[in-house]
Amino acid sequence: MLARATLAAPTATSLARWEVRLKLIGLLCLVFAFAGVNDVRLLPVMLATAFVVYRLSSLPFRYLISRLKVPGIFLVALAVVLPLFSGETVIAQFGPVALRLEGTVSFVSIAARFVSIITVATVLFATTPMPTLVRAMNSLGLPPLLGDMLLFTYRYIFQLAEDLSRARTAARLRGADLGSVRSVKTTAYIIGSLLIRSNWQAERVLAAMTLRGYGASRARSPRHAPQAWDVAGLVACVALAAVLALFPVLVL
Amino acid sequence: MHVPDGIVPVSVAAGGFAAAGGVTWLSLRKIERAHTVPRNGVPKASLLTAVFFMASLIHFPVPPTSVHLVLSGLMGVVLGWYAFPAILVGLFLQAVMFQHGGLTTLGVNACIIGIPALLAHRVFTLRTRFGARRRAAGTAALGFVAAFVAVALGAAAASLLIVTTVPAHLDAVVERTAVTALLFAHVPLGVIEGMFTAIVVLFLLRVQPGLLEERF
Amino acid sequence: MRAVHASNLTFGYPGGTPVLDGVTVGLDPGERVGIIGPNGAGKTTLFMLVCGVAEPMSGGLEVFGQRVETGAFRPEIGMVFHHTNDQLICPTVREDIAFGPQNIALSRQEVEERVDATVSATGIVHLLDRAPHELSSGEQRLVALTGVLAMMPRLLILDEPTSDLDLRYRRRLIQMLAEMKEHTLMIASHDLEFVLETCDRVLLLDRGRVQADGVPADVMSDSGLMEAHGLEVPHSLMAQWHRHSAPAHADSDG
Amino acid sequence: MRAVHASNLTFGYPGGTPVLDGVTVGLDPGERVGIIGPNGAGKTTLFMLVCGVAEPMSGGLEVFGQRVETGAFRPEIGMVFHHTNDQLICPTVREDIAFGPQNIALSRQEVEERVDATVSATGIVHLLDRAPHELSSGEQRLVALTGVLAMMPRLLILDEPTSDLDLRYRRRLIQMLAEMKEHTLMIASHDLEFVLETCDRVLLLDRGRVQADGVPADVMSDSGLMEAHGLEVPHSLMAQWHRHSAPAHADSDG
Repeated sequence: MLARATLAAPTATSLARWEVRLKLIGLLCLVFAFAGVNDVRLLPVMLATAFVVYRLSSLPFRYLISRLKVPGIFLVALAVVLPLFSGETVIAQFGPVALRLEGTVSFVSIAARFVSIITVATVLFATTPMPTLVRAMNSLGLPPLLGDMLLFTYRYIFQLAEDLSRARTAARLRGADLGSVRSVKTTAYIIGSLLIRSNWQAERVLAAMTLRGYGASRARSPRHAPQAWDVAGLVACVALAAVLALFPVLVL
Repeated sequence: MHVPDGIVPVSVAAGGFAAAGGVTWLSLRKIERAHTVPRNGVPKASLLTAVFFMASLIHFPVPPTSVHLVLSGLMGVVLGWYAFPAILVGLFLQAVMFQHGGLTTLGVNACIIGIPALLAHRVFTLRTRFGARRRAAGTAALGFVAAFVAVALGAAAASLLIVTTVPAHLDAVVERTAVTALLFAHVPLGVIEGMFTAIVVLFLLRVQPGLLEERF
Repeated sequence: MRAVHASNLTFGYPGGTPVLDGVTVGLDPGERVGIIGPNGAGKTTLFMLVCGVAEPMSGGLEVFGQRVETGAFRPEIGMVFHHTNDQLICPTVREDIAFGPQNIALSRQEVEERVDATVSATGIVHLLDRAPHELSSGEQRLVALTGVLAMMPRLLILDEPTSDLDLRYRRRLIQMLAEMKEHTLMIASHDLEFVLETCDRVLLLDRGRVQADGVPADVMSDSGLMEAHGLEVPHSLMAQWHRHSAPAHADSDG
Repeated sequence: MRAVHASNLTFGYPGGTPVLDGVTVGLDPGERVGIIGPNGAGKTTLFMLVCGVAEPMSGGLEVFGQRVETGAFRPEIGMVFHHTNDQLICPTVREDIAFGPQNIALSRQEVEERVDATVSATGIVHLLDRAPHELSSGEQRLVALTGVLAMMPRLLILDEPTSDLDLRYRRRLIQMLAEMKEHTLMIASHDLEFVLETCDRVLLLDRGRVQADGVPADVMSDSGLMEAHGLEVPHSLMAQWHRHSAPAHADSDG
């Protein structure tokens, strides 16, 4: 499961080379502007923006589809609930089932926002290696302790994924039925064991880090001087975000 | 229990980030006060977070569907003040790696899961009041309660948020029904979480009680 | 009926080179087969298929005459993992060894009897009330083995059983295996001396294929073959050569 | 000035038997010392003290003429752990190797130069962009060693460096160590043949004490001594005995 979830290898496209802090700010501006879009007329603009950003990243569309699959289940649920139960204006009636305007509109805008946000977020995370991203977040003010925790957790979840899967396999080979609610106890034991082992491992990790100078001095974060191109990208994103955010104000 | 992207208004999302930022700041301050070298707790907190992260991917069948653990209660119990940063980290990784939860709703989700976790920790510390003879039973019971309460609070907050902010045109009765339905849908999860947490804390109490005591 | 019968077994991940590439091999009941080869040769993968944990891409696989169904539980197949850590999950050794027997719905008394019998056979009675997590790696390996033996498997699979073992535990393991006459054994190990002492047949696995299959001393003394697959002739076989050639002149040494 | 000078070093946990019980030993710069003994003999503990990770209960300890302060960072001491997985803490190999140099506040360019130089010395350039968790155990060990070498330590400590290594990596490691002339080496290993090939001195540690100290071939061929401490004379030394005795009659074999 985790193997499939591993982030796509950052590609050598222009978006992968975009200075990380500017990319982070630019794309996050877009994402939050998307979250605030309520006007139906803006939905095509938003979707088009997300589409263009994704095209620029050169990531395969298959990849985006795979990313949308899991959370898409939630959308399906909303697709049933909202158009059928929300609102008073009935636009179509199929026997006892009525399709309502307000619900349909709010479903469409939720779906559009959802898809656009995930598309741009996917670009951000698939074109930036996690360590680079965290370093950039640190230099933008994320507390160092939080950044360190993020990197360590990221580093060790892969190991724990393997440990956990081996432990479950071993239990299954000794007859445990992990597909039932009764397996809660076995799973709790496995997790308890992993907690204890991780606790000890953390002591060894700390020793190893200390021996290599962890905490001896604050490591410098590598910085590339932003090029004109990097700044242009940021300006474009911020401008677009501003348009999306201010549109209701400007129109009124 | 995770609020996905695109659902809540941007004001709620922003409010979530502000609140999460505040709680994070408070947590980091508490951690710094408690330790001469706060960074030395990082490997431990991170490795345990990794365990919780993996554990939360395990599904248990509850016909007709299946549930996965949230572990907010257990994280509070084991991690203390590190729980909130840990949950923030876990949610971020879930959003980035699985699109589970959301990026714009990260702050909201961190509050929904993280604040109950801190509460669970407070609840669990009550176990010091049990005498040595009832230590095991008391620990297990409080583990159950802490986890159940954490899940219930989180579910209530998430349900309220989704139902009240999403469809602007639902009438009050439908809204109330929806919240109640969502809450009841979380009862099996709460029970499983409670049992799971009780068994884990008992396990730790027997094998390495230090993990329940120390606030590294 | 053969203990293990694999025919043209293939396994791999989509888009990658196959991990197992047409492995055909048969084991008779009671055989003790060592599996040697460099890291990544496919040893652990072969075990995962035999245990029914992973599903072969193609090929046939039977254990004791019955087709291996992926995911199905076969109590007659027992495996001790390379990372024994992952196999020990209960708060005490006693509970851990009872874990398997409990899962096959034995009565409480039967479970206890099994635990007692296995524990005294492997000589770990003194560890019963300890937590598996705090034991030394040698002790952990013995406990994991005991937990598997408590299931009374007929086919016992050991993945790198001597890794992290010091010589005392290694000797004890060799002795224990020597006494287990009725089990069919499959042992993957980098410890060639260990394979030499415990197995009566060896498979050399490399690049997903069986590269050699025969009597351990013969296969392992073939330096050309061994080196072609990243292995070395064990020192004891080199010494043996000297020993074999020495006797005629033994008197002149004394 | 000695590279390592320990006098009457004692370590233990309250209420338990001491793990180290008065260890006195001196290492000269450039010496390559193997440390052998059964599990639990105190090898890893000795390393933890030398590195300043653990605090001795009593006794004196100096490394390169300077007292070891617990918790103080000494870049000239490098250690590769038994569980190398615990040592590889960054998400990519490149960053992991840069981790140490960055911590001693080198400039970005210096860090990059160090990484490049060390990486090409150990031959792992092709691994730079991989994540530690996807490497084989042999590769992990090489990366961990590289990360430590990037700190340019003068004292290099290796704890069970050949565990989980297949022969290809083992040979590569032996060769690399042979080329590192200027380092003082301390190597704990169950792999006695490895110690024999890489070290010019050996300490036999058991029950927290130095039980023997001398030339590896001499100490390890003493079967009475070895067996008293749960060890065995390595096969190659037994073969050597035959080889020594054989030459006079070599012609009669051909």
